[in-house]
Amino acid sequence: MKKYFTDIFSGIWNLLKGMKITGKVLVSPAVTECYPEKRDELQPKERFRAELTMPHNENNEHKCTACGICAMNCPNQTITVNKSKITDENGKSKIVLDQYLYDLGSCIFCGLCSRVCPQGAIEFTNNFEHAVYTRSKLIKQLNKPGSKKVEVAKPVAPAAKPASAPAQQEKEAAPKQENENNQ
Amino acid sequence: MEDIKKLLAKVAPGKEVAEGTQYPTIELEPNEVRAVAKKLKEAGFDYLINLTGVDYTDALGTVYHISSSTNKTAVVVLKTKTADREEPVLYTVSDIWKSADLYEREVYDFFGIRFIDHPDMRRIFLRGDWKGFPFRKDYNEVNDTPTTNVNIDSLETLPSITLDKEGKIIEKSKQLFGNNEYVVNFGPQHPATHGVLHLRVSLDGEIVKKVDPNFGYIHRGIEKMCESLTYPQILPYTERLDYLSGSINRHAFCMCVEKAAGIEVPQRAQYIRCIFDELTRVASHLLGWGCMAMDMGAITAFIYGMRDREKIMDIFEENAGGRLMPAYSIIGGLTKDVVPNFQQTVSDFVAYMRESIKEYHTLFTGNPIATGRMHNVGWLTKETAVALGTTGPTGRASGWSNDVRKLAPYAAYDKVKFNEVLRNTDTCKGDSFDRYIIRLDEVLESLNIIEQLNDNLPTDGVNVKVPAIVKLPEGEYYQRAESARGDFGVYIKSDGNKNPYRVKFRSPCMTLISALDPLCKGEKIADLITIGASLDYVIPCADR
Amino acid sequence: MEVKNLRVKSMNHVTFNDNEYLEQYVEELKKGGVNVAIGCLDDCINWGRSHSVWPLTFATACCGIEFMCVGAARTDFARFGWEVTRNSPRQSDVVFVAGTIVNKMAPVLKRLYDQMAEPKYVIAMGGCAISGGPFKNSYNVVKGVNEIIPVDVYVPGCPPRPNAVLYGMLQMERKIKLEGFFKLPKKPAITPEEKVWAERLAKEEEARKAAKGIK
Amino acid sequence: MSLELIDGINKIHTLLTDNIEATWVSLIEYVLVGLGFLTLYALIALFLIIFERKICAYFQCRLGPNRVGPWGIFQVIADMVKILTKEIIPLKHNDKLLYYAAPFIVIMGSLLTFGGLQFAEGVYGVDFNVGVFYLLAVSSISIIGVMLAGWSSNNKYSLIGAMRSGAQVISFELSACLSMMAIVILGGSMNLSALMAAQEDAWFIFQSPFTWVALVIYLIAAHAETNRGPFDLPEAESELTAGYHVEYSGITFGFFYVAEYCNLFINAAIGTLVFLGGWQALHIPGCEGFNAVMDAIPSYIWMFGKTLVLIFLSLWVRWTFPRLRIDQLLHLEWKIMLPFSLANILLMAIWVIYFK
Repeated sequence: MKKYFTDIFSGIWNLLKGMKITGKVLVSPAVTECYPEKRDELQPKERFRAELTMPHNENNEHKCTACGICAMNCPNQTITVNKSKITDENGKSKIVLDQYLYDLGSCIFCGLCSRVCPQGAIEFTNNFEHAVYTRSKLIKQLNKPGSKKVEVAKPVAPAAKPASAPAQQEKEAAPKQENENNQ
Repeated sequence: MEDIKKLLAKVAPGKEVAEGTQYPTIELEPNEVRAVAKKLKEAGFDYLINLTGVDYTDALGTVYHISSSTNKTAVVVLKTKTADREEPVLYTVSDIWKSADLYEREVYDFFGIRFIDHPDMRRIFLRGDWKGFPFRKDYNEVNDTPTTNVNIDSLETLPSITLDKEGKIIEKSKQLFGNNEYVVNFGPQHPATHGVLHLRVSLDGEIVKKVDPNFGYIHRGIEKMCESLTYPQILPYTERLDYLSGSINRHAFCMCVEKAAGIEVPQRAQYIRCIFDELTRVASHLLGWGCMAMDMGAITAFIYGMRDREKIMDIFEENAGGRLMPAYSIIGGLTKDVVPNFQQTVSDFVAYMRESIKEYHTLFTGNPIATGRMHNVGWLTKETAVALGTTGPTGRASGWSNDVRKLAPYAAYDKVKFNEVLRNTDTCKGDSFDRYIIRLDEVLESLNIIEQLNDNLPTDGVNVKVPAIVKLPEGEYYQRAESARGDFGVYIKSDGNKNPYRVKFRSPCMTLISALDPLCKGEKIADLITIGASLDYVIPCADR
Repeated sequence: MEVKNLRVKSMNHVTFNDNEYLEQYVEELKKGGVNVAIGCLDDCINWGRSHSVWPLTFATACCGIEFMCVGAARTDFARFGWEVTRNSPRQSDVVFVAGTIVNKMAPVLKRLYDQMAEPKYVIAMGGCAISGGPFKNSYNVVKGVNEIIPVDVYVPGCPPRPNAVLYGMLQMERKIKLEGFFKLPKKPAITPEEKVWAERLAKEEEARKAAKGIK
Repeated sequence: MSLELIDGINKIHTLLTDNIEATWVSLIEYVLVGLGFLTLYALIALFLIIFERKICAYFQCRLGPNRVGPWGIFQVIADMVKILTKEIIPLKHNDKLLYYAAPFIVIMGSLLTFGGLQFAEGVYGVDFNVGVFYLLAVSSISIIGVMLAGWSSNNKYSLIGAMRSGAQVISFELSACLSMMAIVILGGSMNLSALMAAQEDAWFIFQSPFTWVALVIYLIAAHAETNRGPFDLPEAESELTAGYHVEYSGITFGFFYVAEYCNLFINAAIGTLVFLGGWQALHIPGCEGFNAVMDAIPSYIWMFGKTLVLIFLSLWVRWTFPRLRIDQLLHLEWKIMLPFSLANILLMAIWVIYFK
């Protein structure tokens, strides 16, 4: 009998203690961030990965050599690199980037592509507002129209050469591995 | 190691223990497996960690990883092969280790190996009308997206095979429910199933008579996909298994590859990885706590849990660049070093979280309605827990000490002092309340670990150079890690290529779900929800 | 209603993506003329509908956790009037397809969608729902929910952060505001880009099948 | 203002009786009063919906609706427009008549109760001599609607929900009645106006300590009758998805939704009328100045203010506690609240005999 009453009263007491917690929150300010209202202040942190981009300099030039390592490393074929062989005025043939297609709709933001890029040509930015009505709009061409690969200026060339050497090796390795994948 | 080898020589006389493997391994003929398994069980090896099916191209086979609840660090591996590929059969061990029940169904689903005397040889993940067995190397069937729902008959008829006296296979079948049972579907889309689990529940008024979990509504075939990916490419998929302990899974896979390839990871990276693991665990337990409260109708508690979880998400976002999927560990270390104010943020968070936990206890733990609903509900004894292989907080709530961080320390866990949170085995019944309270205790313990690691962060680098294409030497590798839900395991079988030959993830959640039926029998519908929440399973982890 | 008259509190019209689609959508609706009175009534009804969209609690995988975050205190979707998450499809207006849809789940999702009462909307949240995402090479995954049910808004991300989902919700709001109550709009004809997309998908599929054959 | 309102009503009455035949006058007046009640009913529901959403958001450290209109006050209007234009899905294989009748029965039950309330001094629909009895009787009509809804939907979830609802409402009805009976003993009448008059000097809670016990029991029982958390077993979102109204869509669901909120108001209003002095101002015997100040506040503000406090209390409970299990619920009623209220009646009777 005594237990019956003590149970009831301790129960009520504990319930009231719980209500005190919610009551305290009621009078303290909300933690809600008002997204569209304070849109400018609510940018994600700098490292946040929300979109792959290819930075262009002021001359509309990018660093991509169309080697295709990024496309090869992507776990689910989010990146398509369309390239073509052209012969420049000196008679040298070289590979240039036609289209760098990136499918935002299937990207998993693992960061592998930007990590393996030997040129540092692509990077993730934190603009997250991408919702659209048509799925095809999610396929983005990252190289701007009319853009071309940045020419390495002569004075920097000695420094740049060792850096580009492994890239070239990997470039040769790239088609080989693609063949492997197809088999 | 020597003791175990001696033991193996005793239980399997005449069998040679393979040299140079991670764990003592013996290969057996199919008809020897049961005898050896029984003897091992008698010798104390009562916990079947993992059962993996493998396609050896000439035949199909299974690999058993077995451990013990008493001799916790011991692991033995048994292997067996079927006679052929056309009519592959093996003997079941599901009566020896209860947890083999689901594993064997999984092997049947993936490889088509049928287990003699297994009571329930339904497909577990794929639809009953699925053509072919996808994990076989020669699988090339095309299955279109179906337009009709799963046929109820295929869910309720349990086929099984047995051998007659002459050794011929006899096919049998049994009905799951009787004709007059009141069967209610919970799920696949139901607010309390934590994802897309389909429970078929037989009711007697409010009382649950039988629960039959039906998996596979989120089976994505990750393991099969891994066979065509390189090791760095597999990493993002490990995070998407159990997304609530994503960092831990990724860490486990990285460790497995690093161990196999002989890559030494710098101390700083190890420490930071551990901090991230523990933060992930805290986040996961907070969500688990919130979801449990929400399933019991206290939405406010859920929102408080999420509110504090956001702080962890902020730390992840700031350092790793992702919220739910931080993608921080890579083979050989971390993607980037932490931001300069990392230590400050983390210690602030630890202090804040300690206060919050007190608040949670007042709000929910002390609430007589909540405790009344959790006490004496869903008893899980230690023996059942071991037999079912319900590791992690669920097992520890029943008094089974199974913390991988303690028994096989990895990364920086041997450098910190912490207690394995266990419920007192004498007074403890292993009910829903124990499973609930142990999570909050674990959060506090995790905060201790974080604090210690955070204060002693070494200053060497965060990654080492690894070759552009990672190739593992031929062999089999297994790595255990303590995820938020229990013993997470990575099994890699490599044939020396840049792609693994077979990858298997030991999911802690699948065994948790298998505990639903024994726990819920005789309880009420509302208890089914509470027990499910207290087990805190994540379906995509079970389905993979 | 004209697309440029669409007002969303504290957001500028031009900051939104994919306004071309809405313009095309309005063109489609305007065919055959619009009655002024009906137009006004439409605007009223759409105002109500766009601010009271009750989501179905539907989550299959990781995106479901971020969807919970959207409902939680930090980014509180109750502010938009989306808070009443109903568990019964009959009472909900929008289904967030949050997570991977596999072959076994596909008919279930279809049935859920059929059980919802008109007007009903679908938001594909995250890579898996949009295109199969990480798992698009898997044997068991549906490559985009638009193979099963019509999708209104795609919110990319893996998983999208809560604010990205709010942005998707605002996009949904804008689309609802353009609808005609008395004249249910057809989906706009396939755009050239859509064709390119379909071709690419077919090509990929072929390549995959060919690769399988060789193996 | 209430007196002016009555004045105005009297003027309309004289205007009508001067021009039209008496039977027609009463008919027109019935219709007008009915319409007035319906409008008030709808307005209260709308207000309560937004009130709850805001309050619940603040309990959860959120902001709640704030984008539709200033502070989100037009949110409910948007909801109303939406739900009115939403499709009503016809079901196959169910009992059509009962299925469509159920929401109406639920809303009728709560409207009938609504008509028996007093909103301010002299503002009420009817004044029965058994007012309290009437309120208790008609408020349990809605349970029939709930049961019919659960049965006729041909859905297992809704059937379980309806059965739970039946068990719950019928048992808690008992405590609610018994706790009010204690007040009837104290007030000496079942007529609401008489009860009001008895509370002019001091509200019932200040007249006897046992009224407090009765009040607590009544609040719990009334809360349970509204099927709201922690007593929302019939709906039990995480168990039965939406319980008895799982198959309803559009405005048929809207009826259940509105009735839920109005029942919240009705229960709080009954509690106010019976325990907290209804529209009577707070009077302290002997303090003339204080009493005069209190009297200056209009009676309807007293009424609605006190009701709102009770509603707030109910929301506070709802947004703090987890849901009870069916056995806990029945334990609470039959083993705790029923003995307490029976004892309370006895003690109250003794109190009335010796101290009054």
